[in-house]
Amino acid sequence: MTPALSIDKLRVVYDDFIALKDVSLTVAQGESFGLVGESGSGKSTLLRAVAGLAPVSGGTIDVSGQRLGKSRDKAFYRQVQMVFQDPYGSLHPRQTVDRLLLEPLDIHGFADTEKRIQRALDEVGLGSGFRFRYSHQLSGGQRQRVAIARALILEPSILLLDEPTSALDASVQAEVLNLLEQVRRDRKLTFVMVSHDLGVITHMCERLMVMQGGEEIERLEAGDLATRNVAQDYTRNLLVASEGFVRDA
Amino acid sequence: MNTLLHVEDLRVSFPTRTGVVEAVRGVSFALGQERLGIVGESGSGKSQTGRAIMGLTPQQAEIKARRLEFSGIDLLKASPAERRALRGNRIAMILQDPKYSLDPVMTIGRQIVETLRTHEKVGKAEARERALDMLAAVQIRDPKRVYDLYPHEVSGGMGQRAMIAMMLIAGPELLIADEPTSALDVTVQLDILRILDRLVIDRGMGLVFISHDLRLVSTFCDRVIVMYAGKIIEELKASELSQAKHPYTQGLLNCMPKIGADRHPLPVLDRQPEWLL
Amino acid sequence: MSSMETQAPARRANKRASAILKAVVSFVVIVGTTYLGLLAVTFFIGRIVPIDPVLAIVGDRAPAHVVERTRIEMGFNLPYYQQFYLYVKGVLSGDFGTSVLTTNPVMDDIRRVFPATMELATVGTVIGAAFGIPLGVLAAVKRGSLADQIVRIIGLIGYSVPIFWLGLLALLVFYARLGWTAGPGRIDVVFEYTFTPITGFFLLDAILNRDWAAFKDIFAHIILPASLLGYFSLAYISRMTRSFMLNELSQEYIVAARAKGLSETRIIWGHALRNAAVPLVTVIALSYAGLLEGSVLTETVFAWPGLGLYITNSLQNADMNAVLGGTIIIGSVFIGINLLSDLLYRMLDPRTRIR
Amino acid sequence: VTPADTLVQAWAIDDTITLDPAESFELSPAEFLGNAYDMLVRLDIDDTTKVRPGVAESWTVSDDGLTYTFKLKPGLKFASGNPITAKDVAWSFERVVKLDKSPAFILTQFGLTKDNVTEKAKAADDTTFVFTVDKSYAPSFVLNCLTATVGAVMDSKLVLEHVAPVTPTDDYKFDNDFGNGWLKTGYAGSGPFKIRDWRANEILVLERNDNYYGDKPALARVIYRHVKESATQRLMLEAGDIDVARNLEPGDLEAVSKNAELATTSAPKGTVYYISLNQKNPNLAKPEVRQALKYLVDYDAIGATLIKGIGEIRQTYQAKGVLGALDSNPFTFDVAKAKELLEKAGLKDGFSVTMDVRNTQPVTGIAESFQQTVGQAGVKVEIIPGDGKQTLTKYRARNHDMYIGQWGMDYWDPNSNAETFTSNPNNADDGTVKTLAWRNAWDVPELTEKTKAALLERDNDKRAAMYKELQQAALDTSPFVLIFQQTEVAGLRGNVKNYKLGPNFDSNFVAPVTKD
Amino acid sequence: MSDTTMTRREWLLTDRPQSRTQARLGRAYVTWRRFTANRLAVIGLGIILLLLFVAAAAPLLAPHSPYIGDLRNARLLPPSSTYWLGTDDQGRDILSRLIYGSRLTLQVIVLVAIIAAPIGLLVGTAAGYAGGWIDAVLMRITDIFLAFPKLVLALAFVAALGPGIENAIIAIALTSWPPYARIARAETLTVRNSDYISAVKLMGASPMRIVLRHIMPLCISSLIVRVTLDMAGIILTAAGLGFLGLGAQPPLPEWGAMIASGRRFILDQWWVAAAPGAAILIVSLGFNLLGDGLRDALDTRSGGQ
Ligand SMILES: Nc1ncnc2c1ncn2[C@@H]1O[C@H](COP(=O)(O)OP(=O)(O)OP(=O)(O)O)[C@@H](O)[C@H]1O
Ligand SMILES: Nc1ncnc2c1ncn2[C@@H]1O[C@H](COP(=O)(O)OP(=O)(O)OP(=O)(O)O)[C@@H](O)[C@H]1O
Ligand SMILES: [Mg+2]
Ligand SMILES: [Mg+2]
Ligand code: NI
Repeated sequence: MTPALSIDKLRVVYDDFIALKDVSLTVAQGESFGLVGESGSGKSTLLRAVAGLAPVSGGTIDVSGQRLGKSRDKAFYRQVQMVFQDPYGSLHPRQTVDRLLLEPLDIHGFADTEKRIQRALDEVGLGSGFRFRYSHQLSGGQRQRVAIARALILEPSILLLDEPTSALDASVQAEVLNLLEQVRRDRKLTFVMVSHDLGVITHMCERLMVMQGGEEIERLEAGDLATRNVAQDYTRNLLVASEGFVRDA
Repeated sequence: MNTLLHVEDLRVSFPTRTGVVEAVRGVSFALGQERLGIVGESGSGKSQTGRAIMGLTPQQAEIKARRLEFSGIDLLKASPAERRALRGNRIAMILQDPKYSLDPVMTIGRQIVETLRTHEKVGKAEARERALDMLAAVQIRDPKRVYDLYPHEVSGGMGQRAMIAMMLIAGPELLIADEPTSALDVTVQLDILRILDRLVIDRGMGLVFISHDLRLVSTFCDRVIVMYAGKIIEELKASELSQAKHPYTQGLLNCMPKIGADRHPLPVLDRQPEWLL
Repeated sequence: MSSMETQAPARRANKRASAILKAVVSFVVIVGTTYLGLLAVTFFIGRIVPIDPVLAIVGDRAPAHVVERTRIEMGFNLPYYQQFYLYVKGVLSGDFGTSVLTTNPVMDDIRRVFPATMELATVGTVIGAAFGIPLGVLAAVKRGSLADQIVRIIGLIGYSVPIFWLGLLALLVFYARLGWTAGPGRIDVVFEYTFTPITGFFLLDAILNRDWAAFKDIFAHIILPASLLGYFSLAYISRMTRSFMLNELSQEYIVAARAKGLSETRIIWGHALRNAAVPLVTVIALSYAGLLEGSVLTETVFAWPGLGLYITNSLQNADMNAVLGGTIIIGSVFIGINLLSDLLYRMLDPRTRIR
Repeated sequence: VTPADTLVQAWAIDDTITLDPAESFELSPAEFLGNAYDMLVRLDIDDTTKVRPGVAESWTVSDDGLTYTFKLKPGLKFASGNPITAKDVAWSFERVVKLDKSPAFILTQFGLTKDNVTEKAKAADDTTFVFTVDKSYAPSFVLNCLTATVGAVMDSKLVLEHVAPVTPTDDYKFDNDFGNGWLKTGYAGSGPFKIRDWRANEILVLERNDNYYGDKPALARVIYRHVKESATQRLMLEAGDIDVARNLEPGDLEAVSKNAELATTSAPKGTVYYISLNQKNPNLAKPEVRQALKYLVDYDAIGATLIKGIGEIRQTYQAKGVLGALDSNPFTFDVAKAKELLEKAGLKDGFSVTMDVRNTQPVTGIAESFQQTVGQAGVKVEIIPGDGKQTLTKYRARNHDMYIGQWGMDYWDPNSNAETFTSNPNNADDGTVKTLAWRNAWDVPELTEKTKAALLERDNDKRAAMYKELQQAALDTSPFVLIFQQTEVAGLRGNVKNYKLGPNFDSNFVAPVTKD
Repeated sequence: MSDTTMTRREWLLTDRPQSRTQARLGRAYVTWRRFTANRLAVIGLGIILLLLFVAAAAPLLAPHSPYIGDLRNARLLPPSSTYWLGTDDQGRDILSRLIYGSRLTLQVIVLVAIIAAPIGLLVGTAAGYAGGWIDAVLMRITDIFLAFPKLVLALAFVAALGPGIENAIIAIALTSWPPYARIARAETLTVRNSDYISAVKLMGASPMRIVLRHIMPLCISSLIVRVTLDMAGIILTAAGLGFLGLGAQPPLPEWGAMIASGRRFILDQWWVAAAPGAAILIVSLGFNLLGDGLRDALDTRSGGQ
């Protein structure tokens, strides 16, 4: 079976700053893959490179066995979608939920827009009552649901998730994570998920990669974290930190 | 333990076009030389509580309290000048995001010196010395260099340390830290907490630590106040957080994914209308 | 969360060099293309203006054969591309040709009239900024108050009152009735024999000559038109100051400054205004450039022998050499001012500074 | 306050583009040159049908009317100190003809060419200058023309020191510019004043010429400041920063005349304002329409308001005071009469037409008034405003319907206006003599002939009668609706004495002016 | 629907709109409420409405003819009971001319706004979004236009098009777009890298679609504000062109032209220029207040809930 996503020696350079240094990774179909690392380590850059939003200057990306070129066509966007970190910044401030969801359908020329919008909203647990609201009339969790609905409406097979819950309260985070898990199960989606919260990553992903300074430093199974079976100091630090504050003796 | 701060029935409300928004609805607590955590979800009124104590609420806001007293000074009756003299000097506040809280066109050193010279009559050279010491105290490795840098030239962690230095240089007795670490990496986060911790221990400072991260607060603070919709719904010792009685606190604790715990789906919070009352 | 890491020194040096190189190249390209554009557009204008340029020199009553001969002498019989070529060639060698109206080389004329305009605009801008900025700050700090409204109205009047109206009124009141200021012109005729301009900026010249009587007279002449122009730039500057200040005052670092216990004065002037100054520089530069070209009416009312009048007058007589010369000078100054304001911007804003 | 020995005048002097008498042809420089240069003969401003001696002491005309002999006053000097000789006069004539600039025709119309000028304008000896014309013109015509600034006597020695070399071409066969380049701003004359300094659109300074042979000016200098706005001039006059304001509009003039500290003076000028009707427009070409429009100007109202003090209603094209000027104002504002005429022309319901109007007062005001009054007879006028040079360009190309403008005399002789209003030698589009009649496509071979004939009539009375006839013909048939003759006015400080405006701009002499 | 008892206001303000129209109306209503809460803005709106009304009902309101005057008897009369604002130098009633002039003023403003603003918007957003050489070229053109003396440029345009008020308007519009382009570009630069634009890109939208449907609507509000602030300037520029014979043709009662012709009488008959001057002041005040109010009302960022 061809992997859903396969990246080889991917390199991204902003001006003269190398944000991603020859990173390789393969994600099987239906798998959920996690990315962790400190701020600025290139996690978002990796996702954005796949989505065609970052300047790739080396390496290759294959999606379902297809090599991607410099520009992405419409067909690509029906396969790969992304959910952004900041629910407040990823929804157009002047558009209703309806309009937001209509846009992708319109671009791809779907006919049964009415039904699809309805279904998408139901799927993310937002009743039709939210359909004609503006983004500022929604809470953070609701916004992230809308973003997920928008990503799902084109029925992609791969979903890129860039810290989808880090801006949300813990209670809301749980709801969104549950929703993501459910759609993944229902639709047999492939996930690539970024988070700086190890708890979230182990909860959601089977495998993960630890990044630092634009490079991979360690590849782990989710279980390794629970058993503290890690090789790198950096990863260990992350683990310790996630436990909370420890007062020195 | 002598009490630094008395807050009794603090209320903060904002008149808006759609009616009055009550951000804080009757908060009471007292604080000594200890670490008091305030937790709660977004919008529960944590920041407004802190700002009301500082006197930094926006002009249009209305502040009421039965008692708002800082080491014997009635803050509500104090003149603006008196409060200004307190701010930065005896009460200080660390803001959430160093990226926005530092003046972008002034060097870090000057911003620190500015606080000092507002409150104390010190010469330029001495002020500089003390600022450098302070930078060193918040564990900045190369204070001389950082002194002359602009905020955009330092990382978030460094910026937050500079912010702390700026707020601590006059040696306040009370520090309000409003989510001082939520913009930072987990590893940096702990460094900062360690600095704050030292200050409380070494200087005998009172600390109000505002956060939405229960795990952090429970491990860092002595006491915790849990807020919901502008009210305190529970107050307890930090170490006893896991035995919290209120279903809201319980729910918050439970819904976080933990390493090693395999709970699919995660339990979610079921809000009850009566919590609002 | 995005990082703000400091860059390694080597990379920074490298980056600085390339940034400077880039800035220089883009400067050259900007100036070059803008000039060429200016030249082409002006030349084109000269051709489409339905005024017979020959008419300006020979007058309405000249016999037909003189008109014809003059046309040929002036090269208007050549095809356009040749005329343009000749023109560009001249300009590149620093020769803007001769003005048919004043018979002087255009460059000489401009050297004479431009300082007059520049002096006026400079004093005007200084006045505008000196009053506009404090008013704008006041309005922002007291947003919604009576003071705010008054500043707004003052500004609006500046926007909507025609300058010739205000100019004449000012002359009537301050010059004719009260006698506080001197009248139209740059200097009294009394000084015609004693005062010799050096730089063309009369105030400066008077100082250089140590001619204090002349200085007094020159000052008395410039103060009224300059205040008038200053008022117009005040209108703009105070408004922009207000909006920049409002923006800065809502920033988080202002809250931080308050938390430090700083006084409001220090917060407003030391922090908010320092930040607002960054975009303000551009605004002031723009308003300065505006005064340079937009003072035709003031110059008419105050009989000020400046560039605005020179260009308009030339234009009305299809004296294209003069128009082109004037336009290019204004364009150059505009580019220069833009550049200068960019530079200042960089100096004031550490974020854009090339270090 | 102005210095005691200086007369300061505020005047719009932006039409000055050269100070070379051989080239200058505009209004303000005419005044400067008239004061700074001397001519062979000068206009007698007390009786403008006569001339008086200038550099020439006396002159005689041969019986065949072809040879004019001028005897120069002895011992005259230029401002430079060089003696004035007949050679200078001859060279001045030669210079004008060879340079062949706009005003040159005033001399070349007497048959001077570049080839024969040295023969026809010649110094017989140091004090005798002989001028030979090609036809036996009316002597008044010849002498009048010589009073124009183009006839200024130039200091040849001085000018020759400043000539610039040029490469001869087919059009210009001489190897130097006769000092034209230098004289644009320079000075080489002998008038009561010398020109010290001219800065375009700013200032012109005249200084007393101590070598002047006649009465020396009382004031050491006269300064003209370029001030355009009437209101500004008035304020400056009231404040005492100028002695004379030259561009006062009616309202300001009235205010000045009411001010006890100030005075006004005025003089009719040889400039007439008219509306012309292009005969290429079929409606305007109808004789009845031409006449009807003459009845549709509210002369009285305009005279009492828009041009009050600055002009006088005049319906004939010769200025008052010129030889043979006809004083006749037959038309009054009469809508009924005009309607009648229009009906006769088959335009009972009126018609629409455009009018090019330059953007200055009082023409704009008159145009607007005209627009209203013709409207009463059903004629719709669309005003096309434009800058002066712009409307002129259109006018000269005969692309207008109606045009409102003014015409100033080229030289103080009836032929100047007669030639332009009532002669049109070749009405073709490429005609070379582009008179006003030509500009309006008014083809009048008979009147053209008559104009020519008047030029050769040597009896002054008969000549005057011929011009009157021409003016009458114009009243009856021409496409020119004459409205008024300009009166030049000046507002004066009370202490300015002997300030008198002349009939022409070159005779606005400032030499006699004194200040108390 | 179950809750038929809902008042109209509740229906508009509900945060669960049932249809696109209701959402749109609700949003408009909120904006309107925010706008009306600003008393000065309402005054501004009132002035503009009054202007519209006066323009529409000019023939009914004007006591005299705006074109026909009595030169002989009624020239330059001071304000009186017959001529409320006095008469001008052709003996025409100034009030009537002002009333009819409101039509021209509106015409000038509206036309300039609908020509200049869209050009500036298009150039600015296109340059800002595209970046690279397109940005460089467009901004170069903008700079050339900015560096050019406005008067020369306007004159050239009018020269090419012929005199008359319409052409003057076009000339003003063509010279006043560059600042708008700069504003739109600056605004575009701040949003072009935002997540919601990235999100639209991720839907596979073409750059054209992104600029037209997603970026432009965001720039419009700041542009509206700027345009309303420029109104007085536009009216006065039109008057300024009138000096060169490029503005309104006589006898059109364009306000700017009225001031221009009234300036000759400023010292003695001040009302001739003062009346249209005051009219311009009031109208531009109206537009300014309206603009400020609109800025506050349209800005969702500052006034979210
Ligand atoms: N458009 C850009 N131009 C220049 N540098 C950029 C750009 N976008 C990102 N970078 C830089 O690339 C590096 C990697 O950024 P990226 O956003 O991928 O980090 P991240 O791991 O997602 O961090 P965070 O946890 O803060 O989201 C950072 O140093 C960042 O400053
Ligand atoms: N200026 C204001 N006008 C109106 N309401 C306000 C204003 N500032 C704050 N509020 C409201 O006050 C309430 C409490 O805000 P506060 O900032 O204290 O929340 P918080 O607990 O600090 O939340 P967070 O974790 O998001 O910082 C919120 O509902 C907020 O909407
Ligand atoms: Mg990221
Ligand atoms: Mg908060
Ligand atoms: Ni003086």
